[in-house]
Amino acid sequence: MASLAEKLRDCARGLLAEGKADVVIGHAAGTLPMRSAPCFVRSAGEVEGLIFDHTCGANLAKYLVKDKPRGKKGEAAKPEKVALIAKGCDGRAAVQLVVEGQIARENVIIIGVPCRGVIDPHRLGEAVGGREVLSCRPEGESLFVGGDGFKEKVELREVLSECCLSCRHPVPPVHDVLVEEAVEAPGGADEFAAVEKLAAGSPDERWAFFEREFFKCIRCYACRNACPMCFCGECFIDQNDPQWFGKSTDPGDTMLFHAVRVMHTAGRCVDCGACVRACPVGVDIRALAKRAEKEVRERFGCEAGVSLEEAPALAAFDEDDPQEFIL
Amino acid sequence: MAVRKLSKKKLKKLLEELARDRVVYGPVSSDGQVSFAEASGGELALEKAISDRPPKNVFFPQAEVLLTYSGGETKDETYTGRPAAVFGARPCDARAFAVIDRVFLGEPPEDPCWRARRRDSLVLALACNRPASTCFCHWMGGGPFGEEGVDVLLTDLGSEFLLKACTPAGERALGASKVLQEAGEDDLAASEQLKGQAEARLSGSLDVAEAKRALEALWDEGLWEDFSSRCLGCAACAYLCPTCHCFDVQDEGSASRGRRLRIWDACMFGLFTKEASGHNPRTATRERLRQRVMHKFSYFPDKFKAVACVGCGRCVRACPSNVDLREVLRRAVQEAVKR
Amino acid sequence: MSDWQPRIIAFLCNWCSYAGADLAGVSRIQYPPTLRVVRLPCSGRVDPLLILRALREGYDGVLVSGCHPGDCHYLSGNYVARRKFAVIKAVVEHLGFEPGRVQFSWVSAGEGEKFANVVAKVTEDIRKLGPARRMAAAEQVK
Amino acid sequence: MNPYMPMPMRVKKIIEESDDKTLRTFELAFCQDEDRDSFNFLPGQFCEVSVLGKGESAFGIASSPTEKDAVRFTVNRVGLVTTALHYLKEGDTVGMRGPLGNSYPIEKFKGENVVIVAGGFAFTTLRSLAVYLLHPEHRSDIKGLTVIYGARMPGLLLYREELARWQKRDDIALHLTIDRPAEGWDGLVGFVPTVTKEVAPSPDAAWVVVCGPPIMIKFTLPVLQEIGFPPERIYTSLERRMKCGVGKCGRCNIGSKYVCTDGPVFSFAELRELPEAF
Repeated sequence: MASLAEKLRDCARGLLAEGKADVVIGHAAGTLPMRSAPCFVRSAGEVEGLIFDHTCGANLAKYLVKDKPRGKKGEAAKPEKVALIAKGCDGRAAVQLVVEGQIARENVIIIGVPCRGVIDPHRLGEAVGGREVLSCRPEGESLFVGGDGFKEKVELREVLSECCLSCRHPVPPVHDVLVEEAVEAPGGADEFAAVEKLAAGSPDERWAFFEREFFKCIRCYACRNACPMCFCGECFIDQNDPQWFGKSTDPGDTMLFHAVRVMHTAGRCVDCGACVRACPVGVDIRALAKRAEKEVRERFGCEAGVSLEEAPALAAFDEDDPQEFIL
Repeated sequence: MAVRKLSKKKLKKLLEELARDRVVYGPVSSDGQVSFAEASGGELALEKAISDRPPKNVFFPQAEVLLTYSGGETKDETYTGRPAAVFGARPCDARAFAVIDRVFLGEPPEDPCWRARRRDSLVLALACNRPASTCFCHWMGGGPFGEEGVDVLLTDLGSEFLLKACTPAGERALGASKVLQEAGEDDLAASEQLKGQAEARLSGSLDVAEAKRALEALWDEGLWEDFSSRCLGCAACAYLCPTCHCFDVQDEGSASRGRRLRIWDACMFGLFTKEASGHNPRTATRERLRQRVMHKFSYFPDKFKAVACVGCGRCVRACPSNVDLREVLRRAVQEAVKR
Repeated sequence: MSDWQPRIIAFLCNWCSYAGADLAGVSRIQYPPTLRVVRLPCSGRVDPLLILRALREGYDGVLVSGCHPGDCHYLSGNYVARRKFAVIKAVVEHLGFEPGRVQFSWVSAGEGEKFANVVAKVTEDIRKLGPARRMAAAEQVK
Repeated sequence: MNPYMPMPMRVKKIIEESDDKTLRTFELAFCQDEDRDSFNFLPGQFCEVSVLGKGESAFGIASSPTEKDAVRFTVNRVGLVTTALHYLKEGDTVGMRGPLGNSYPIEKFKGENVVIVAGGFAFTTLRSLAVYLLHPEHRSDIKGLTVIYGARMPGLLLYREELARWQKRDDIALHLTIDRPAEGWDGLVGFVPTVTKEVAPSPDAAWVVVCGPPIMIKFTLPVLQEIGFPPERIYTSLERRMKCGVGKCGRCNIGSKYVCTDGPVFSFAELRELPEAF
C-alpha cells in the first residue's frame, strides 16, 4: 500500500504533468527535527520532496495571498493555477479566501490530506523541559524524542497544537481531490474549555492573564504574517496617520494590537493555530481568538471556511440576530 | 591574564558583589522562555545551551525613550543609571556586543543611548560546553569559548566555575572579588579539554569570506526566490538576532506633551523603506530577505570590517517557515561554485 | 470620589442617535455631561479600532449608538454592526475590561428622552466601575 | 552632544510655492544663538526637521550658506510629518537636527563650468547650490553656470520670483521648461531630458549636478553621457527613508553605503558600483 506521501506526490505529479496546476504548494522536510518547510513545486520531476506528517504546521493558504503577483501597470497579473496540499484548516482558509474574494475558486485546486494533528514546537519544548530536541519519531499515539543525553517517550496529545485536540475537520470540507480517506480527527477535546475557564474568573484575573501573555510579545508580527486571513495591503498596526496604537512593546499597545487582530479575524479565523506555532515567544493568541470564535459560532451559527456559499459571519446578518445586550 | 575559580555555591555572592555598583543582568526563565533580565536574587537559567532571546536588550532595549517634551521644554532622556554587568551570556552574544559597538561607537557620531548603557559595562560570558545543534559560531570566526566582547570568560567545571579575565576591566573585576579562589594548572587543563570537546560538537564548516563573494555574485539569482517564496516577512529572525540593530524613531503624545521613542525595527518589514510618497525601494519579500542577508555578510563587512552574524542560531530555530540562514549560505556557496 | 464623573466617548450615527442627542438638547432634557461625541455616518462604520483606541487613550467608557433595526439610513448598516458589536463586547470583556465599560444602544431621532436615559444609565454603570485603570497601568516603557 | 536632540527653531516665514498648495517653503530661525553660531553647512546637506508628537523627516536644505538669517526647507505635503508641517503657522516652534550628510563637491567646481539639471520639487538643494555659486564671494570661483529646470506646469516651478531675477542676469544661463504647453507660458516646453539634449551644455571642464524624480534621472543620464559627461563628473542627490540621519538606524543603506552619511550626494561613478541604487 502506498504511503500518504507517495499518494500525494502522485497526485501532485499528475496535476503538474497534465498542466492542470502551475505550482503545487506543499511541505518538504525542514532543516531541523520536527520542522517542515513550505515548498513550491513547479515541475513533475520535483515532487519527491513533498511530505505530509505531524510537522506540517504552516497554513499553506497563506501563500495564496502573500506577495500577490502584480502585473505590469494597469494590467492584472496572469493568475497562476495553484494546487494546495491542504489539511483541514489549510483547505478551510483557502475556501474562506475564495468567499472573501481574495482568490478565484478556479485558480486553486484543494488537495485534501487527512491530518492527524500537527506538533506545536512550544508544547514539544515544554514536554521535554526546554531541552533541545534532536530526533523525533512518532509511533501510534506516542512520540519518541531524543536529545543530548536523553531519550523520552511523550504522548502525542501532549505536544500537538491545542487547536488539533479539538479539531473537527481533519480534511478540508471543500476539496477537489482527496488523497486519502478521512481519518478520525485527533480532536475530541472541548474547544472552548480554556475560554470558559477564563470566563469563569473575574475581569481582573483575565486582565492579569492576558497582560502576562502579551507582555511576552516582541511585535515581530509572525502571528499576523503566518495567518492566511491577514492579507490586508496595509495592516492597521502599520498605519501612521492615524496611528492607532504605539509601536513599542508597551503592554497596552501589544494587547490592543492582538485584540483588534482577533476582532478583525472574527468569523474568518479557521483556528489552524498557525499564529501560535509561528510565535517565537509562545504567546497564547488562541486564548483570545477562541472567545471571538465562540461568540460567532453560538450567536450566529457560523463557521469559517466550511462552505463556498456562506458569507463571512460579520459581513452578513439576520434581522432576528439576538440583541439582548443593546440598550 | 588572571584566572580564578568560583564555587557554584558562591555564585550568589559573586552576583551580590557585582550588584554593588552595577545592574546585574542574567538569563532568567519565565514561562519557559529564557531572556536577559535583572538578576535580582532569582535563579539563573544557565543550563540552556542558548537563551531564547539575546541579551542585546541590556544595552539596546526594544523601546527606549530618547526625549520627552512638555510645554515647550524638551528633555534629553538618555540613560543615566548605573553600568551593567551581563552575567551568563554566551560567547556568541558577547561577540555580538562587539559587532554593534562597531556601528554605534565605531563611527562618529557615537550613538548616545548605546554608549550610555554600554559605558563601563562588564560582560561575564559563560563558555558553551555543549553547543546546540543549531550553533554555527565557528563559521563566523567565533567559538564556544570565544573571547571577543568578553571581559570575563566562565567555564563550567561541574561544581565550580573557572573565571578567566579577557580584558583589563575583567582583570579588575576578578581582582576586586572576595569570593574567588586561586585556580590551578589542572583547572586550566580541564577547561581546555571541555573547549576541545565543545568545538568537536560543532558541525559542518563554511568559509564566510567565500560566502560573501558567493552572495555578491548571486545578486539576481533564483536562490533568493526560493527562500523568499516561503519567508513570511515577519521579524522573528531580526528581533531574536543579537546583532540586528536597526531602529525606528516614533513620537507618542500630543503637540504639547509626549515623548520620542526609538524602537527596534526590521528590514523584513515592507514599511521599513517605504517613503511617504508611496515609493518603496524594496517592494517584495525577495529584496527584503536579500537585504537582511547581504547586510550581515556583505555590506557590514565592507563598511565595518566584521561579519554581522555570530552564528547563535536563534533565527534558524525561530523562523516559522524554516528559512534556515545556514542553508542560505551553503546554497550560495554551492551555486557560486557551480557557476 | 463621589462626585467623580466618568469621561465617555460616544460614537453616534448621524441619522438617528446624533439627532436623538440633539433632540434631548433642544428639549432641555437633563442628562449627565459625561459624553464626548464623535459623529459617524452610520453605526456600521464602527470598527473595533475606534473603540479600543478610545480605551487606550484612557477613556472610562465607550457608548456606541445607532438607528433601531430596520431604520438604518443605509438599510442594513446597523444589522451588520450588531454582529460586530456582539464580537467586540465579547472580546473586550474577555480581555478583562469590566462589563459595562463598552455599551451599545439604539436611539432614534425622535427618542430624546431615551437618549438621556441611556446616557444616565451608562454613566451610572461606569461611575460604579470607577476610573479606567487598565491602560493607565500599562503605560510604562522601560 | 546628543545627535538625537533637536535644536528648537522658530517658523519665521511660510511661503506658498505652488498653485496646488502642496509645496511650501519654511524659513526657520534659530531660537538659541549658540545653535545659530555653530550651524555651518554646504549646499547638498540635509536636516531632520521634527514636529513634536508627529515625528521627524529628512529635508534637503533649500537655503544657501550665504543666506545667514534663516534655514529654509521646501516641503511637499505627502505624509504624516509633512502634513503636520503644513499645518504650522508663523511663530510656531519645530525641532531641527543637522546639518547632516555630505554636500555637492564644490571644491571640485573651482575654475570649471557647472551645469545644474533639475526636475520638479527636487530643485531645493540645487537652489541652495545655485544661490551659493551666484553669491559675489563665490561666483568668480567657477566659470559658466547653466541651470536647466523643469516642472509639470508653470504653477509647479519653485522659487518663481527668484527664477525671474535670475533670468535677467547674464552670469547664469537659465533654461526653464514645462511638460506641456500652458496658457501664458512662452518659455521652453518639453521634458527635462529632451531640453537637456537641446541645450547641450558643453562637457568641457564641466560638472553636472542632476536631481529629480527617478524617471527623469533615468532618461537624463544617457543624454548627459551622450553629450560627453563622464559618470564621475555627474552628481546627484539620493532620497531614502531615514530616521536617525547619522548612520545608526540602518534604514537608508544602498549596498554598503548609507545615504545619510556617505551621501546623499553621490557621483554616478559611485552609484554604478552599488546594487539597488535605482
